Amino acid sequence: GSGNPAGGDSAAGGDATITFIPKQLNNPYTDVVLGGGKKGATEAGFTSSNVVGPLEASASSQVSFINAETQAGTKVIVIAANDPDAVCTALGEARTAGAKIVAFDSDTNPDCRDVFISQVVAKDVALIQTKLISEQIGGSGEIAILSATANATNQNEWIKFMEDELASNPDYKDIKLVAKVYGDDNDTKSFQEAQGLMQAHPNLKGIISPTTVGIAATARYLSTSAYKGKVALTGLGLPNEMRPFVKDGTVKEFALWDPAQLGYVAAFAGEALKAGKITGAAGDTFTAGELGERKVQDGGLVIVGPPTVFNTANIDKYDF
Amino acid sequence: MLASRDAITIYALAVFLVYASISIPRFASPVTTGFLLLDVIPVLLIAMPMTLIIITGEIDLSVASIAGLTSATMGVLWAGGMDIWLVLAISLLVGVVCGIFNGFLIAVLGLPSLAVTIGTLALFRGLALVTIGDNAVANFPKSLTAFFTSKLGATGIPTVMIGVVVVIIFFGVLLHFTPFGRGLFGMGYSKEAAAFVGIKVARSKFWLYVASGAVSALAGIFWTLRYTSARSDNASGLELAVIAAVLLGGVSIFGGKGSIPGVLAGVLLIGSLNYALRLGRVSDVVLITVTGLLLILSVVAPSIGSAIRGWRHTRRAHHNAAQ
Amino acid sequence: MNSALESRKSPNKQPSSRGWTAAAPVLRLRELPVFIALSVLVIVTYLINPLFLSAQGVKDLLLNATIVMILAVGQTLLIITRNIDLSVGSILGLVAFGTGSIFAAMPDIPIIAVFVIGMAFGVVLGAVNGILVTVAKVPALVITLGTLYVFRGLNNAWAGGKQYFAGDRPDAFGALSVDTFLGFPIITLVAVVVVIAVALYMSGTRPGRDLYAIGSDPDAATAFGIKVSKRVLLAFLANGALAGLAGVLYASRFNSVGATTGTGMELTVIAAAVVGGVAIFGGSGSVTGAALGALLLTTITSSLTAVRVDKFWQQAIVGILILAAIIIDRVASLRTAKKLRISEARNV
Amino acid sequence: MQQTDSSGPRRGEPALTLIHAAKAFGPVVALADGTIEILPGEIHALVGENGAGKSTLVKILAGLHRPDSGDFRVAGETVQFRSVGDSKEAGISVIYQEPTLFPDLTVAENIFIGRQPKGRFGLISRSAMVQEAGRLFERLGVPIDPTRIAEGLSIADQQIIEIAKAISLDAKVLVMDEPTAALSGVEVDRLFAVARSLREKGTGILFISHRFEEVFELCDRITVMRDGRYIATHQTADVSVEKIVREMVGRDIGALFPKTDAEIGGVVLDVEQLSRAGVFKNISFQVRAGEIVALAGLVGAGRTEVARAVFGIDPYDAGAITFEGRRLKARDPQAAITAGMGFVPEDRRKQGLVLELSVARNVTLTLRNKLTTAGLINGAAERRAAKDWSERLHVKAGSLEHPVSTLSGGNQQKVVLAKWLAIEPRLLIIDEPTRGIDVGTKSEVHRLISELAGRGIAILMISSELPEVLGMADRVLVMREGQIRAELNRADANPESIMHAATSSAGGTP
Ligand SMILES: Nc1ncnc2c1ncn2[C@@H]1O[C@H](COP(=O)(O)OP(=O)(O)OP(=O)(O)O)[C@@H](O)[C@H]1O
Ligand SMILES: Nc1ncnc2c1ncn2[C@@H]1O[C@H](COP(=O)(O)OP(=O)(O)OP(=O)(O)O)[C@@H](O)[C@H]1O
Ligand SMILES: [Mg+2]
Ligand SMILES: [Mg+2]
Repeated sequence: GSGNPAGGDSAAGGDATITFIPKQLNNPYTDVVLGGGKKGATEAGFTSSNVVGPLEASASSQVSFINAETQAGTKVIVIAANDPDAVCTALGEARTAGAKIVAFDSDTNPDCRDVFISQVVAKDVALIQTKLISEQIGGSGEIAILSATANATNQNEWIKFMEDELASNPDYKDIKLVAKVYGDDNDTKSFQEAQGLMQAHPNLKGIISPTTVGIAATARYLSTSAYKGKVALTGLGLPNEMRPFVKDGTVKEFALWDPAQLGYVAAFAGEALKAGKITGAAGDTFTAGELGERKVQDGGLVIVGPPTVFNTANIDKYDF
Repeated sequence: MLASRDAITIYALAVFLVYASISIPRFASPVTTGFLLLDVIPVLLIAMPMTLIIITGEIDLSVASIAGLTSATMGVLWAGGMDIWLVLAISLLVGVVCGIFNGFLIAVLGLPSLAVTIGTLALFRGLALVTIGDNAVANFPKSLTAFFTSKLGATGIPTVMIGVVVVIIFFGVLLHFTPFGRGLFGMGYSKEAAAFVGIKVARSKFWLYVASGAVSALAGIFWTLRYTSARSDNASGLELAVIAAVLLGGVSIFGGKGSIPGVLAGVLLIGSLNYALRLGRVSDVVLITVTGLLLILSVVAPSIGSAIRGWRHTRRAHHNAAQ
Repeated sequence: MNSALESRKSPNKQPSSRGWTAAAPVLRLRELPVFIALSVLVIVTYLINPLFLSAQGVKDLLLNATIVMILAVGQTLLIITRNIDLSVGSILGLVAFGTGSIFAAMPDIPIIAVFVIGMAFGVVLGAVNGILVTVAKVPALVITLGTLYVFRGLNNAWAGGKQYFAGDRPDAFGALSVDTFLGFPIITLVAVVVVIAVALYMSGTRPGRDLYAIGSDPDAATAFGIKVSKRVLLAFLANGALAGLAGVLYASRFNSVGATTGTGMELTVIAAAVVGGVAIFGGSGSVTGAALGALLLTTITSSLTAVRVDKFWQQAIVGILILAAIIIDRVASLRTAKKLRISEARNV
Repeated sequence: MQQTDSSGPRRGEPALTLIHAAKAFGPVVALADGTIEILPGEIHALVGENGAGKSTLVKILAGLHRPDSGDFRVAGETVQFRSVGDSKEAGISVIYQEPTLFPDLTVAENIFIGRQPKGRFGLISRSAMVQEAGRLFERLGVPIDPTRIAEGLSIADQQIIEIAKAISLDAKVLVMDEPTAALSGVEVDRLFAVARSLREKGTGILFISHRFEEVFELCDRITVMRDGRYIATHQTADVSVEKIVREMVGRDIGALFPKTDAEIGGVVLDVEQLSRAGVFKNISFQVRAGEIVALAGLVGAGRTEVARAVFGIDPYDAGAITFEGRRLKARDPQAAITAGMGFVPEDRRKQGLVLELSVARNVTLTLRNKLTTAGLINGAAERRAAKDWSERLHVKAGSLEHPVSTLSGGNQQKVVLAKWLAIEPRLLIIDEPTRGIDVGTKSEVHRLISELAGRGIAILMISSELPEVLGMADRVLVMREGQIRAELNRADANPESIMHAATSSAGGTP
């Protein structure tokens, strides 16, 4: 754009504001992430932190929120992009107006943000899920993936790593990925997609669902159907949602990182950017409160921590 | 005229703009104009043919799906290496073809538009999925995408508004100042009586759906280039937003009544309310609730008003009779 | 039977008239095409993939249809009276979340009480629509488009990010949508009972017939002395109750209930009614048809998956199906009209 | 069940009285002093010009409108109806001026809606309902299939179903607002027979009609209204038509059928061998400039259908229509209008007018293509045309901006005429020009038609009223069962010759 969209307001100075724009409001996983974010924002010294966002996770729905934040002169925008490109122009305008952009959870196009706070190394997330499913189905048989939306940046990246791994790792040579379906992070849709998988693929041995809504809905379907105990399920889930299914044997093991840490680190990264301590270049380091020092890697990537595997033995220890 | 529903919406818009400019910090600035207008352009565009269609007593629920299909087509063609101008022309044509399809079913076969366009809402969105699948295409020419977010100097008004204004004027003149428009109002009240004065009911409807398809395609193109992202789910759910705005603008869902200025006010009222709430970081929860309440109020208020007048009138009549 | 009448008619007119009389029930059986389509669909799918009609497959088919079926029945009551309720998805969402909240607050509450409370909640929400429509005399489409937003807003405000999961509810409640009776899932039986009861009411009782009259010509109904407002209000209340029932059943069947539960359901429900032969401008159609429409719409999704049709085609095929239903309906009614014209014409 | 003895009319306590009832719609006072008394076992006529407030009074009796003031008694007791249901319960049954059927329901159900006979399990018994309906139609002597849906019935059939519905209610008071407007002689006779037998049983009947023959033939007493006010009540035997007319109009009126001879010019409309399967067959006729051609026949003879096909509303299967020497496009009313044809349809509320649109817009609707400059409508010219034409036809309206639905029937008809005269047609098709129109307006309409003919306009007039046909037409074409059975010159046309052609030979109406 031309000129300075934020008008004279950027000079207001002093007020250090941070705004989180999640994919969608009123989503339990998001709430945990944002809880960590708020905590981090306070500890990092922001005078005010806000959460704004759409009620539905569609590609373009975040843009007008970014615009409003741009105009409000917000110093740091932390965003989980619904679409890597749709938010780019708006983020560009925000940066012109002086805002620092932290992507978290789901990346934007790397040109449009300063850093990306990633849960874990994408490849690690993919590998742990293939490992879990392989263990649960005994190393051979048909499997399927039930993902979120077809465009979800993070899920698609993991799925790519999973496919590569299944193809290249000799341990998995007997495992066949027969289908990829999308539940759109909608409970009902995911539920019915799970159902469809069973019918379309009578020999299905296992399902990977790398999304919290999807894994819970699939678990619900399996636990209420004849397939309970016959078809294995793993993926990324919230312990609080998955507890009954782990206890009733529908799900043996699944994985997730601590979502709160994601928001927490993002807030500190924002503070570091704002203060000019880092620029997002590889090698920059900043302190993320109680989590200690973090380093910016290639491509502006900041890794939060390794995933945890949950099962009957440990699930009661977690509350998120 | 001054108390009609479209006039009320126009007053409401004026009052709200004044209120927001005074009490919401930063609202009164060219930046607002720019962002706000960019946000409302798709609704504004589609609301034009929608107004005419609702005035004839019909409806088109498939508009957002047409926009989505247009977007998907753009993505696939561009990714396939076609010249961008050809891509735009073909995409527009896709919208026109969708409109012809709707128009054929509704005007030629005489099927009920509400039912038909629920069907084509699913069909066109489905075709968008078939076309582009789960891919997204984002690498449109920079010059073009920049143009779609550029502003007219310091006014903050987006450059594309010039085109949008042309569309608005076109439909406004068509509805209010041409024999064709007169015919639409007549049709809206009574198709049979309209046919008797030589109004070509079926043909008029047909062209309205074609226009709706074409304008929805324009909205789809705008959407794709503004957000630099061609996806199958672009603009999904927009149909209800458009209809809400049109109804808020004083158009009667039964047909026969309504005006372009009213609809313009309806769209801008929802748009500016939306933007003001976002500036104030008020949750979207409030926005959808307020939109719903406004819509209900806009139709209920006049009837409450007339009920009160009627009640007063009877009381006076009884009073006089008693004397 | 009506020999008195037939003897009155001129001889050359009698045969064609009689023909029309005899053909009437068949011609007017608007459910027939839906039923045939459904049968063909199920059989073809079964031949391609026998798993489709396995015990679990059948159970899934019926369970999938249950909720849409109940909603379609309620919606049909309204469409027949020339009204509509776009807010059903939002009502369902509110009631479903309400159900979750009740169990969270009172885990030991009897399940039947939850059904009663859920339906009562639905009735209250339906009453908001109904009262606005009948008292203010404004079009239902506008009002319920408004309440679609308002109810959804309330749901978001109430639920926020909170969701209740299957695990938060008693097992017996969840079991309703798992256990079967004679091969039929229990909640499906609930839906079937609802369909039969409402169908009898609509075709066999005076208030039920009044609803058709109202939809056929509301002004004539007023002039004739039918209590239009009262009946329409009752239809809204019934629709609210059914949406409430659907909400409770939703909570029983699905994993989570929260702020967005039921979003976008309205168009599916209306589509089900349309596919089932309910005329969108009132006056004709049946709840049985709507229920079959719901079954057809939900089955087609499952069936396309079962025969592994590319998932991207599924929505397009649903659209084509809806259009086909409308066109079939139109062709049937044109044929009826033509028959009438020929049967009543003199020997010209 | 009726408990009255069948020993003829019984004059006793009034079945119903309405005194000084008033009703206003906003600024329009529809009824200022509605007063009527109906005795059991009498047939009471209510007459008055268009807009006199007759239908408004009927709607008050029906419970559809609540009077603003006045005293209303049924069987001696003061009542206040809150709805039509209350009025029904009080034993009042009403046939409205405009038929109010449910198009999607069967004929039988239309008759019995709300009181369908019940069968097993307390559910409605369809067969009983159809039988009952059959018996009713037998009594009225009309062959209507009770199992068909009401959609697509002719106005006449609709009116008969309304009558069947009303008499089946066994009411104490039967109110009929212009029940005969759409009926022809035979059906009217049947209706009268039924009305008389109801009178025998002690039913009080209120009968509204603009046809004096009917009023004088059927009714015991006559009440006259003018401008929303009660004027007088007479015993039929003691009063003359002239006196009634004077009271209705408040002045003397001119001749009813002021046919003046016009010079007859060249052929304007030439219809050749027009056919449409199941509707009409081999229709050929010509209409010349300045000539009034009447299409006569019984209701249902297919006259309207021919006119609709000529004007391009309906399609036809074979034949040709030539207008001023040029072949006219089928199925294109706009082409007919452009060629110089106008069409005043029989159902003015559904076809002639866009009821919710203003008077002005209705008048200029036919002119919309002419009142333009550079493709855009010229607002000033539009207003001028509307004002000009409504004045020329003496349209009585509060304001030209009011919806045309608020005008009385007669004034609505004038608006229809105005909008067609505004295009300055060379051929005007007028279907039932004076249906439901009072004597005053009627003579105005007749004068207007003959004046148009005098100016060289060709007129094709469809009318079910024999006096109108005989009084106005230069030539009469008589239709029966979709075919033209006779063509009579003015000299040869008389009631006998027309009725003979309209009904004679096998297959005719019984
Ligand atoms: N709903 C209404 N709103 C406004 N004005 C009305 C309404 N109904 C009737 N009127 C007016 O009241 C007056 C009386 O109308 P009404 O229909 O009672 O006349 P009528 O005697 O039945 O005439 P006609 O013989 O033409 O049927 C007319 O001037 C009419 O325009
Ligand atoms: N919409 C329709 N569809 C099929 N048949 C129709 C339709 N309208 C009328 N008809 C039939 O066409 C025939 C002629 O119609 P109609 O009664 O209007 O004739 P008409 O001679 O114009 O009588 P009138 O003008 O006195 O009412 C009737 O048998 C009628 O049943
Ligand atoms: Mg009248
Ligand atoms: Mg006719």
